[in-house]
Amino acid sequence: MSDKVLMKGNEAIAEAAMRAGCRHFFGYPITPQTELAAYMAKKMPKVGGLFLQAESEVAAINMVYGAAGAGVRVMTSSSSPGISLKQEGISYIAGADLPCLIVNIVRGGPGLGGIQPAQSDYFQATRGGGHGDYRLIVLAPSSVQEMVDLTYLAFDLGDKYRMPVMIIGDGMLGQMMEPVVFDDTKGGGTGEKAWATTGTRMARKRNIINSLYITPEELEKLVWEREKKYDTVRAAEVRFEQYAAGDAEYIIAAYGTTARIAKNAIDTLRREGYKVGLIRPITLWPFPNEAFSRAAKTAKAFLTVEMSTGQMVEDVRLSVDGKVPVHFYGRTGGMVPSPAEIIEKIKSIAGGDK
Amino acid sequence: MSDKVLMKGNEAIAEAAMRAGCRHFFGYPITPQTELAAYMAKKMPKVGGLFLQAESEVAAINMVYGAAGAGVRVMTSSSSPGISLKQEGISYIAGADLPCLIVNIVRGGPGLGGIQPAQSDYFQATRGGGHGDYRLIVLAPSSVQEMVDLTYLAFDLGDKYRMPVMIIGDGMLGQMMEPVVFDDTKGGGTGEKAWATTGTRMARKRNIINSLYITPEELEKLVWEREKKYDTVRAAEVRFEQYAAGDAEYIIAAYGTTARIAKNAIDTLRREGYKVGLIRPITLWPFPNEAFSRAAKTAKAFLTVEMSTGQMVEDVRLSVDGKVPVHFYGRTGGMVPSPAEIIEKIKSIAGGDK
Amino acid sequence: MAKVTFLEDRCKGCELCTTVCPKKIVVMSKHRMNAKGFHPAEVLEMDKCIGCAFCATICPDAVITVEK
Amino acid sequence: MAKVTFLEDRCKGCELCTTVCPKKIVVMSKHRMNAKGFHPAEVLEMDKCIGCAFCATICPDAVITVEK
Amino acid sequence: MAIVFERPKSLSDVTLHYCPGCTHGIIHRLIAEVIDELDIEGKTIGVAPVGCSVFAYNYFNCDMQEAAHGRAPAVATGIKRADPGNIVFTYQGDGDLAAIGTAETVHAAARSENITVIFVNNAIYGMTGGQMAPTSLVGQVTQTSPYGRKTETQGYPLKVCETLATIQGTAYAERVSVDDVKNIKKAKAAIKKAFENQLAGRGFSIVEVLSTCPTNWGLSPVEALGWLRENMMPHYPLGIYKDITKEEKK
Amino acid sequence: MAIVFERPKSLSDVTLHYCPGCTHGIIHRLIAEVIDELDIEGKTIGVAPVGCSVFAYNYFNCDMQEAAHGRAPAVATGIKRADPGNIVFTYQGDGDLAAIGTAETVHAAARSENITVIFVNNAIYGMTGGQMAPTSLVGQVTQTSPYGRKTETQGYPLKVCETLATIQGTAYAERVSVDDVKNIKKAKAAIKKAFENQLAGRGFSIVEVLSTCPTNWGLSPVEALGWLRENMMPHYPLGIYKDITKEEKK
Amino acid sequence: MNQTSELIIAGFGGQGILFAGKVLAYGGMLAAKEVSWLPSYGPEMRGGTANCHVIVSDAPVSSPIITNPTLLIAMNKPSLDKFEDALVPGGMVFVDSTLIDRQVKRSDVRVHYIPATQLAQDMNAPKLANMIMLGKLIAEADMLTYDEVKTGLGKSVPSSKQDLLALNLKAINAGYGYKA
Amino acid sequence: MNQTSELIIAGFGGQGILFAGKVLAYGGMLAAKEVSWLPSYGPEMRGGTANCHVIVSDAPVSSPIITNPTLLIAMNKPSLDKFEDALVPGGMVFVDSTLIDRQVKRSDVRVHYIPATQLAQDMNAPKLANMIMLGKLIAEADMLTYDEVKTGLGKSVPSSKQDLLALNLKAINAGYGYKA
Ligand SMILES: Cc1ncc(C[n+]2csc(CCOP(=O)(O)OP(=O)(O)O)c2C)c(N)n1
Ligand SMILES: Cc1ncc(C[n+]2csc(CCOP(=O)(O)OP(=O)(O)O)c2C)c(N)n1
Ligand code: SF4
Ligand code: SF4
Ligand code: SF4
Ligand code: SF4
Ligand code: SF4
Ligand code: SF4
Ligand SMILES: [Mg+2]
Ligand SMILES: [Mg+2]
Repeated sequence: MSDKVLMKGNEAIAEAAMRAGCRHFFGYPITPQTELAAYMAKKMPKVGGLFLQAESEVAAINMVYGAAGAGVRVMTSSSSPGISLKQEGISYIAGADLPCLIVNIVRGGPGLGGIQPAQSDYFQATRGGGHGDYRLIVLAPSSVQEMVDLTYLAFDLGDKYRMPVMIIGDGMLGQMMEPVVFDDTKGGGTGEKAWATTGTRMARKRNIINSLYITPEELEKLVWEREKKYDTVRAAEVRFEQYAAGDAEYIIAAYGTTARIAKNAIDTLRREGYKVGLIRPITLWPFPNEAFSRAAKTAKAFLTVEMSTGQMVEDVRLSVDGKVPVHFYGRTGGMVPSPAEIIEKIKSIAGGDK
Repeated sequence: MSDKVLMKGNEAIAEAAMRAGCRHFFGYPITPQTELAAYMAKKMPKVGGLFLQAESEVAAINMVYGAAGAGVRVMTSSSSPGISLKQEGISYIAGADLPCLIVNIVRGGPGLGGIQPAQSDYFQATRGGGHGDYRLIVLAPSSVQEMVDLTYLAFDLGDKYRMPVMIIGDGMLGQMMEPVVFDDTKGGGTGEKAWATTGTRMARKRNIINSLYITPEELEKLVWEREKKYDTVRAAEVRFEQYAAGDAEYIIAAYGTTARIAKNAIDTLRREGYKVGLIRPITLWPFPNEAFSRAAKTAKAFLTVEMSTGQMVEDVRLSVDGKVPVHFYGRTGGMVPSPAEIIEKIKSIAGGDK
Repeated sequence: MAKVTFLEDRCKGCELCTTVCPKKIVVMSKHRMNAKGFHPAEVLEMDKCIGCAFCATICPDAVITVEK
Repeated sequence: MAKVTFLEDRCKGCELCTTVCPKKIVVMSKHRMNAKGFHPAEVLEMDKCIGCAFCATICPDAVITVEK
Repeated sequence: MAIVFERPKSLSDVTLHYCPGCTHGIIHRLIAEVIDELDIEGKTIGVAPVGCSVFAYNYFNCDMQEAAHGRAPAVATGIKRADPGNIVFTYQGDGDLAAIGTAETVHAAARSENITVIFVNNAIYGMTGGQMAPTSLVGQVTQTSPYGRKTETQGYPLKVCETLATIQGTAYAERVSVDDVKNIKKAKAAIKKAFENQLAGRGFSIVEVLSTCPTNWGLSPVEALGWLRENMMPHYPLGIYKDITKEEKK
Repeated sequence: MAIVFERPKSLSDVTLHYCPGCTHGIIHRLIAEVIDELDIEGKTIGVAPVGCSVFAYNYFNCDMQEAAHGRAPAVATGIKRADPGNIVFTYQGDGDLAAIGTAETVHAAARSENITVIFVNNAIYGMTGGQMAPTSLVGQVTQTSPYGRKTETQGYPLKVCETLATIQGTAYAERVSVDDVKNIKKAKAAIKKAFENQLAGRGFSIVEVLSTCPTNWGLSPVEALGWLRENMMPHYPLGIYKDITKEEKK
Repeated sequence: MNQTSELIIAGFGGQGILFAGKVLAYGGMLAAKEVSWLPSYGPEMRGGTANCHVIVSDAPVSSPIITNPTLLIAMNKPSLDKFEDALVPGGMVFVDSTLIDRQVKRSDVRVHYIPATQLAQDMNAPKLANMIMLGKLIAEADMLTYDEVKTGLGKSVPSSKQDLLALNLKAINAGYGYKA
Repeated sequence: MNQTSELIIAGFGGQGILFAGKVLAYGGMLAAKEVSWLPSYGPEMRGGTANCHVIVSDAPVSSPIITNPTLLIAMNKPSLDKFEDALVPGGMVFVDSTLIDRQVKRSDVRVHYIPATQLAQDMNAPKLANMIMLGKLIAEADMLTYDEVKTGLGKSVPSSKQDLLALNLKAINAGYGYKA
């Protein structure tokens, strides 16, 4: 364990990635992920690692593809418009079963939008903004410490399942400072990747990194096999936090920044006697369906709070499957909901019912 | 009304677009939409229109942005990987409230994948593969005639609501020939677009095409206003077809190519005494939620059939909202399900129950 | 006879204009501050101005109008 | 003395080899067809071959081996 | 007394958001002056980039479009092809034009799109806080080259005019500077020529303008002009790199 | 008797899928010969493009990656940076390299990525059925220029070597052809040099190979070689456009 | 029940498989029937196999994909191998016996052997084996009449190429009249 | 209930707002408390307004966004205008009276006026008005002790800049000891 230090979320991800053995970063500047790249630019050369500013997000994600295919731990980071540009590349990475870390510090959209915090890329992250049947593991930290912990985890999961992992944050998480501790027992690197293009050294059959399967039978087989892998991930890697949820009659669903605000609201509501709790998905994919469907047996209603016009709410509805009402409260375009707004919303849902 | 002619789906879209007053096409070659662009290349110069082969899909969609902003009816077409590359541009078009037509002749994915028919870009089309809160109107023809009719409609809806419209097909629909009739009373063009950048002629205030709103309050306001527009579209523009659905105990949900195959299966099943019907969404967004939730009151179960590992099935589940089971049968990677497979699946769901 | 006028509230105090005046008459006001909080440029010895418009030409904020 | 051998089933009958042989001894077989359905190239007057390997150099399908 | 210099009509009457002394402002004004002189405001459509000049759409009185980062030449192509009678210009930074927008730039030139491109080279990404640009100089310290741009990992600065001059469709490519009054006048002449070329249907014209970024260079505006002269000009020589009107005459 | 010519070892022992007489096959073999001669198969990683040569990953015995359309130089950058001791080459068509991949190409050159690029210019999009390429000649009839490439709307053919030669990071740029035995030998020498440059750490090397597409040109393979000579060569002169080893000597 | 013909035409690329299908589809359409035409496409477009699915029906066509054809024209051996088993019992298969040296194995289908490639070569029109097969098809099967197909052919051949039309018709006639 | 201080520091860019917050956050962290620090960011990073939210608490911090601060340091007038109303009743506000020429309107909060900018100029350290405000804050409010902040300062200043440390401390002392 290292000392506790105060760090910005963006920098914490960068530091954690390097400690997790990531020595290759390819990116293109964009607000509000700036500090992440700046940190990498400064620190990577000190450990013999590579920070490379690509000519574009498209180039960056394809450099990631190449490096991931060559077997190293590699990452990129960007924000919403830049992540949109990476969609073809991400689909290729998924289609070639390569591990890597993609960080999206989400900003308000669509289009050029704004640079304030948002959660309106949830669909893109969880449904595949790219083409074809594929998934990313999507991790949604809600504190700087969790940004660190999930970064280690991201690389491990990526390597374990040979799939791309996304960490989704927002400008608030990226720019805020909190104390963090780096667990140096974690990370450190790359296991054996027998499939990687490291050069045959005339000692093995050649390796091929590829996503083209011109025979539909072959492509279908592969896609279903991958789907099986996804089922394994669904079974083994769901992560979520419950907060005052045990006896809750009203359950708030929120992740990341909004989950923190929801906690404030819950504290106040509990003090006033409302039985309110929180289920906070940490993995947005795989989504904690069961946690919600279990809670649906006892809760009277759900309230999904998002910084979007309503995206994760669909996953909550799919989990709750009509058993009890699922409400929605959203702010968007860079606006952050306040505890007061959530409190009011819960009260209106509960009626007088404490 | 023009004569009946035999035409490939890809060519029929091109011809219909031109008859609808589209004189600007920007695209980049890709299989299996090839015939569409080839047709445009041949015919556009004859009517004083423009076929321009861009340097990439990214450039093409941004040319579409520019031309749409300048007030003309404009389109692009591509297939899955190319559509992924257009995601940033599509988000910009939606964010600037511009009308245009985007055609996706879907192929197997992810990555380079294959070139056979698939429906695995449903999520991308309906959930926004790009960033931010936005929607496309997504039209899913299942015959060549419908490719024609929906192309006219696409331009009209785009102009009416100032939003991008996507037509989603697949290689089978694109390459097959069927008789079509062009309704020449439709189309013909562009109404007054007072917001377009056509040059002020020193006679009006300048127009600005833009999606940047640096003040979050302003951006949020705009996004919610757009969401209201989307509500109007949800209320007014849902389109679907019912086939033998009136008394059906088992309802198949399928669109495009798979819907046609489902009809074959239904014909056979009906002959055998099974009460099976089809609800075929024509608008994938807005999704015909009500048609499904209404049917859920009488049906015993639903079966969603897709050429994917399961994407539209989520919308069916959201519509049915837990009232009855929603099953799924999918082929993917370019494989097309056969009527026999669907028949078997329905029989296994129905048990002996006819 | 020439005259320069400054749209003073637009001035950002960048000093570029002061470096190009052949007569060295454009100076930064030491004490005055405009609405934006900048010390604006000004010409005290206007009678020396030859109306060359060099100051206006280099001003990035189109602060200066020149008459002659 | 030189010799060329054709991996005949790989030949696609493109005729490029016939155009570069200085001895003009590479010809397309009129009647034989290989497994792919092409009329393969062949050398009938092998004794005239000088082993220059021009034919092999231009063959896009690496059909030809030359010995000398 | 007559007015010998005033704010051009087609520059809107608002305060520019640029940092004090940033020469983006000068370049804006020159464009507006040219639009006024050619009397084309009513048929001009400008395309703003993503970069510090992202708000350019607020600063010109003509119709404007805001393009995605790097895509201004593609957007301009769409606008121009929609109505070839209109005059279309883009205004782009070095990150926008020479990094993410490389393909769009090269192919607008190759197609000889009849548009005018104003390319503001300040050797840095201004808007995002000072990252290395494709045009940053060797050794230049930026946020993403904190130890100075190293050729081994970060390569060599791109010379846009030199490269575009090799493309047949380029009608006109000139590099100018706005570091002093003489150069500003030359810059204006070049910009004017680039618009006149479009009016005459000559095809793709680009004017590269060396510009300052006092904020991210960490210099005062006056020092920044000096840095431009001493460091940028030797690497980016001013002058005409291509001019088909001269070739025509030959 | 000794073998004086045989199939190179690093070319895998399968039938190439190319159309009869397509010179992609010759270029493949030359690369394999060079890999054999330099004895680098075990440390070479190739990058296949999207284009007719998409299956190149099946044809070389070394490790291979299949890149997205146009992104081979970026993918190669990732591979090379992961282990700079390895030898990395890309194999790309003219659509891949000079249209959609323009930015990746230019910036791999600008960074002087220590990689080898084999650029197959056949003036057409082969794989997708014969659309116009950035290198299609003026007047050339293709599926998307059915009335012949017109400069007014479709612009001018790009000369990739000439353009890349203006970029400081380009170590070596040569244009060769495989239309006859003499040129094939020169082509091989150029390819060898491009690999040797990488071994010596000299940076970005590109060899542009004029190649045929009998199928989409609508010609027999033999006629296609003639068309290449008569139409492509005058517009795309063979030769060395940049060679830093020569400049070093000077 | 409605009358529906589901035909697969299969062979090499270059044999005019797709064109033959188009002639039938046009014929059906102009005879006011419902039709669909679906080519196989794929990476092997150049060379390799080609086939197309043609449906002509009195009722609207659901799926254009034919799983179990009622009619099959096989113009090379791999095609016969591939589709023979899929034919419906009682279906009909037309075999180009010049290129296919084996007999049809099924006994529950009607078989017609036509040395179409040979006949075409004899007619000095080696590319028109497809039309000869078509002639035989309409002579034997109840899909479309001779006149309907003739009309379809007229629509399928550009009016600028009238000599081609005559030649095609000659080949259709040859097949129509062919007796083993 | 837990003891939680929620402080907003607000002023111009360039006044060291963010740094002052960081010193406090470090101080809290090293005193084994839970802390968070959140800057405002945006297009107006250069020039314009800046503020930061600092929470120091005995319990884990939920949201780092402060809607109703218990403490406010206002270093220019727009900041006071913006945040005055949000202060909790009984909260405390520190006003740089050199730059803010108006009084605090609320009567349910405690107010401290410090001419920090003036004091800093007098000390020949014009950039350290922020530290003077900090000194006063710890003297009056129950957020962190003098020693805790001193430790926080030590962590916030790079060890290479020890003279800076001394100067900052001097400014903190000046504020700590300031009596109106
Ligand atoms: C797709 C995308 N990538 C990145 C960004 C972030 N971004 C905004 S401006 C900019 C660079 C600006 O630099 P330049 O073009 O040189 O203009 P300057 O600010 O220097 O005038 C970047 C990378 C973005 N908005 N969109
Ligand atoms: C993103 C994307 N766009 C388009 C395509 C379709 N496509 C495949 S190959 C190709 C062009 C091939 O031409 P070229 O690079 O010249 O190679 P050639 O086939 O001529 O050797 C295109 C456009 C694709 N696969 N992916
Ligand atoms: S017009 Fe010329 S002389 Fe007059 S103030 Fe300006 S620069 Fe100086
Ligand atoms: S150049 Fe303009 S903005 Fe700068 S100081 Fe002079 S008047 Fe003010
Ligand atoms: S080796 Fe030379 S002489 Fe012999 S067959 Fe080949 S080309 Fe002719
Ligand atoms: S060049 Fe090769 S493939 Fe072509 S005909 Fe000769 S041997 Fe056959
Ligand atoms: S950051 Fe640089 S380029 Fe941007 S406005 Fe400021 S000085 Fe100008
Ligand atoms: S299509 Fe052209 S480039 Fe492709 S394999 Fe055939 S001949 Fe070669
Ligand atoms: Mg710049
Ligand atoms: Mg090509």
